[in-house]
Amino acid sequence: MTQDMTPATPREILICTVAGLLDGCRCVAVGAASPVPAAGAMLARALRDSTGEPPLRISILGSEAHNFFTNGSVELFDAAGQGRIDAFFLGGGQIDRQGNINLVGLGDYPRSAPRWPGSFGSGYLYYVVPRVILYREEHSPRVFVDKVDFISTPGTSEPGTYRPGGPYALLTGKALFDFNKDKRGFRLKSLHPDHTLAEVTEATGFAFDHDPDPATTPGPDAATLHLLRTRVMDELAETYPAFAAELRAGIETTDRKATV
Amino acid sequence: MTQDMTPATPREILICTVAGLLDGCRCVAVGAASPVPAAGAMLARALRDSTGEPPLRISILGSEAHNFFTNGSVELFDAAGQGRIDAFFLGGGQIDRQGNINLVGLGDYPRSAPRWPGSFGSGYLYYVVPRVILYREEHSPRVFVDKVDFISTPGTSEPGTYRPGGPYALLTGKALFDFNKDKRGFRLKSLHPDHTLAEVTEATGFAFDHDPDPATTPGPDAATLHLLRTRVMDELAETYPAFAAELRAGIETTDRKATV
Amino acid sequence: MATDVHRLAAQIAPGSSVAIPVDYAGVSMAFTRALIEIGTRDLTLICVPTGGMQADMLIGAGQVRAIETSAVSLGEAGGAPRFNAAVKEGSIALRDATCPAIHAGLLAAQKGVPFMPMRGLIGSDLLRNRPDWTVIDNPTSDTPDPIVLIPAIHPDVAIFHAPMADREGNVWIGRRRELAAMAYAARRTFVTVERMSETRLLDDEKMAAGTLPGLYVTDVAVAENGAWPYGLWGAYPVDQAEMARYARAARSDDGFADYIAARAAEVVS
Amino acid sequence: MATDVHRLAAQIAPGSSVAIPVDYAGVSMAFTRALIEIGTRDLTLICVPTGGMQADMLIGAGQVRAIETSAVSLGEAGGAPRFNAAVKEGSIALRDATCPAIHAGLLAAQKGVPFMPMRGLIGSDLLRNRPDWTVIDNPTSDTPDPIVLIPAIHPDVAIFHAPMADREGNVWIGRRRELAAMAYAARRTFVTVERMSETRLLDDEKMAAGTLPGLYVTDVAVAENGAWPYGLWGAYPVDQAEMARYARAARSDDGFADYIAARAAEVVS
Repeated sequence: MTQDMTPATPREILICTVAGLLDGCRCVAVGAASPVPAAGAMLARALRDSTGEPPLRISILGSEAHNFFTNGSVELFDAAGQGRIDAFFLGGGQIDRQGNINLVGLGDYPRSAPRWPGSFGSGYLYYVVPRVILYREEHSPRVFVDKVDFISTPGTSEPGTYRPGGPYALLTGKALFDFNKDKRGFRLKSLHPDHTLAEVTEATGFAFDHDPDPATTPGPDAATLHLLRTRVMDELAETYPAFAAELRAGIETTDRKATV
Repeated sequence: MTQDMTPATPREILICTVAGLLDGCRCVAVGAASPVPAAGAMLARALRDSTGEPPLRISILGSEAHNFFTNGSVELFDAAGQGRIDAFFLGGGQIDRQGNINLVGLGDYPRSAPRWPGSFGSGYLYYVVPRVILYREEHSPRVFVDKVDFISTPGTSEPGTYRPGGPYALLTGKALFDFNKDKRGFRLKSLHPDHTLAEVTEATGFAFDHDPDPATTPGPDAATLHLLRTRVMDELAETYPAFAAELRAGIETTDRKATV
Repeated sequence: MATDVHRLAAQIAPGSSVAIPVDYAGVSMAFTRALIEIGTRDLTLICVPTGGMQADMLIGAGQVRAIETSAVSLGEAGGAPRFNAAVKEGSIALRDATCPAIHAGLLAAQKGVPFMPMRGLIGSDLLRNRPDWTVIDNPTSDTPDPIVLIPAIHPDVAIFHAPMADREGNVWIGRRRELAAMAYAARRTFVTVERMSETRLLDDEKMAAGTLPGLYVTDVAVAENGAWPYGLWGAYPVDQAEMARYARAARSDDGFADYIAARAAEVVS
Repeated sequence: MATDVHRLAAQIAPGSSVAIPVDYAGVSMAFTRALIEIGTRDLTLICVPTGGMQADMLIGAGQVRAIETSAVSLGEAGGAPRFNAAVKEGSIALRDATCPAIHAGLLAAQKGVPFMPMRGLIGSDLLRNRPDWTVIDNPTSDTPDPIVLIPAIHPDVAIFHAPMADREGNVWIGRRRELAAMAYAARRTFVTVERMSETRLLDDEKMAAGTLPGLYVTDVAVAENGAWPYGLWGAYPVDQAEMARYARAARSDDGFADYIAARAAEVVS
């Protein structure tokens, strides 16, 4: 089975990276419009099942099939407050050096222009979920800024503030960072294949720690990639049909390139 | 139909009095072990239906058939806090001059002897339900005391305390009282038929206001009594079969006496 | 049946605060259209906890004075164009929140208490812009512990759409318990439903578990497809094409006006 | 199947705080009997919001150190004899409450906040005897407004009985939502059920509305008639004769011991 597989696409590497970040979690919640995080969570669940470890519970908000909550939309927040949600994903129109997130808009609040939808649950979940994974595929200086225009939710809190949760990792289309709470800043953990430190430094509007020669984000082993392309792809197709089709097309393109 | 009816029994007069106290209410809650209040509420509902007024909602706690709550046992308290419950009934092992209620026991707390079950919801409902009707059939100095041994819930509150609710009436086997919030005490409203002021004074362990010549608690008119003995009796028999049978037996006894 | 929805909408006074549910919970778009035809003004919208096309249309129609929300968007169809324009123009008062803060405010009303404590928020610009949210030092803690108090939210009206109701006004809401939370907190609740149930919902233990009692329901009207173009759980999906059509039209004032006029014409014809 | 209930009961550590439901909501008497056979000591009972035969038996068996409750009684069968005797002897610590205060404490735990505000209580001897309840001046009011704060109740364990569960640990609780409230607040939840459902409860929208998700359920065991002599809503009524038999027996220490021994013998035989 492994011989005839085409190599992992960049998206597949992102999905596998997400799955790795969920190691040891019991319960993960994913926002409705987050197919890559959802795929990563589904992959983590499938890997868990294949090794016989305790199952990973996934709740995809707004989904009827992949949502086990029965107490209305408040239940995610309650469960998070109870410490039952180990990981959650947040994006952001802007994310700054200190891990502050802006989901509200640019310019002087309240008359933001452009105005973005709003802060959703970030003003709570970022504080109480232990592993908040910041996921934003676009890696550019307009997203990763030195200081956000509006703090929907801050990356760190003053000592004495109740804050069991916070940023755990930042995953972009170019790199993976982790977050140092004490230094209040990000540290480059690895560059995705075919991306360079110089490119990432230029695309990031804030300073970050890094090794002189950063590691490369590892790709999946053959078994993981197989699981992703079979069971997880089927699960994805149910909830995110357009995304699953796109993912499949990406694999085929890579395949054609490989055989040229 | 009215000619051949036997006169109202003392219990029936109590039930009709309860119905009268619920005049104008939209929603009434009744404790599980309170057949006379429940019968009064059912009668009030039946009367309301016969005149085409807006219906009276009744919730009998612990009953499956006569309970419209769907959010667990907390919903009564929530609804009361929202101002949706107009009337509720409370009893009491002791009730004192100021309307304080003891449902916990006699002697020095915590080692009460006897110990009664406990305060149930009284420490909340007495504060927030506008018409709390105190109902205790036994009218004796051991129940109606000058000062309760333990205040499960107080009759009145200091100015500035949130207290939209409180005692509205005290109904016993001998008499009906109302409550004067400003004077913090009861006032005899009427004596039930065949009871005297002297008897009630002696049976009450606290001082109360009264007219020199108190009124007599009115009995029901023929139509009301008929409704009680037909529709309400049927409804009662479903939820309180033993009580309904007892009520029926009482009517028959009166009937026999009347025909002797 | 359109008349019925109008009977409900006519009961909303100008200046009312109106609680409306999240996209997927049961949005009464039939009610929205009736409100726009009637033209009820100066509404304060309380999105539970986020808003979408319903909020955007009422804002576009100039009927909204203020909005409390955790977000407004059209989901897959993109941002909410009339909301975004109104924010830019400064023509509506904004009370930006985070989802659980709105739930907390409604819960305080449900419980009959003046406020609910809530974790999070400290250090955010949400808190900085909400003078009605108070930070206190947790009185039950021995060590300093700042915590936010969210005041009770008492909507004048709650409005939503559900699969069915019975003759007593009991409404089947399934596991969409935010609809119950809205009704508990609101002074009055108006519900549109796909159909009336001929049996009493509380008589079946399975149905009862997902039923909002009539105690909380002021009035009900039948409005088939009443959530359209939103979907209704268990009944029909979102009409994404119509959402996209609206999203395109509403980019401009004129486009929005045309869209509303065309919809109104359809109803009349 | 008795073994299964024992497997659950064996997971309760001595000294645990244990949340148990009101009479009519689904009392796991099967679990109670297993706890008595195992002899787990120093329990703190949290009655949600009142207790009955379950609390009385555990107290009679000398396994209860403290109890938080709004009442303990056997309903129509009268007062709770072992509870009343223990109160008189001062052999259990009492935390007398009023129903909504217990709900408030559990809700605080559900919401992940340290306390819930609550109306009422001021001027009562309940409040006077609860040093853990704090009165503050409402910080959101312009005028003096005393209000009680109830600290969060985090039971170590919640125990109840329900009609059915599925293989994922989802439990059908119908409209008995206090059972969900207990589970949300508790660190671990053990459930006995009449039977296992072969279908997934969340797959049917009607069942889902009354289902507690497996996320909150630590372990499930089948115990037919597991509420007996209490009833189970929708399934079987209270066995009033057995309740009365217990009430009579438990008037004395010896009578109680005989009752327990006789029950244990029945199980063995």
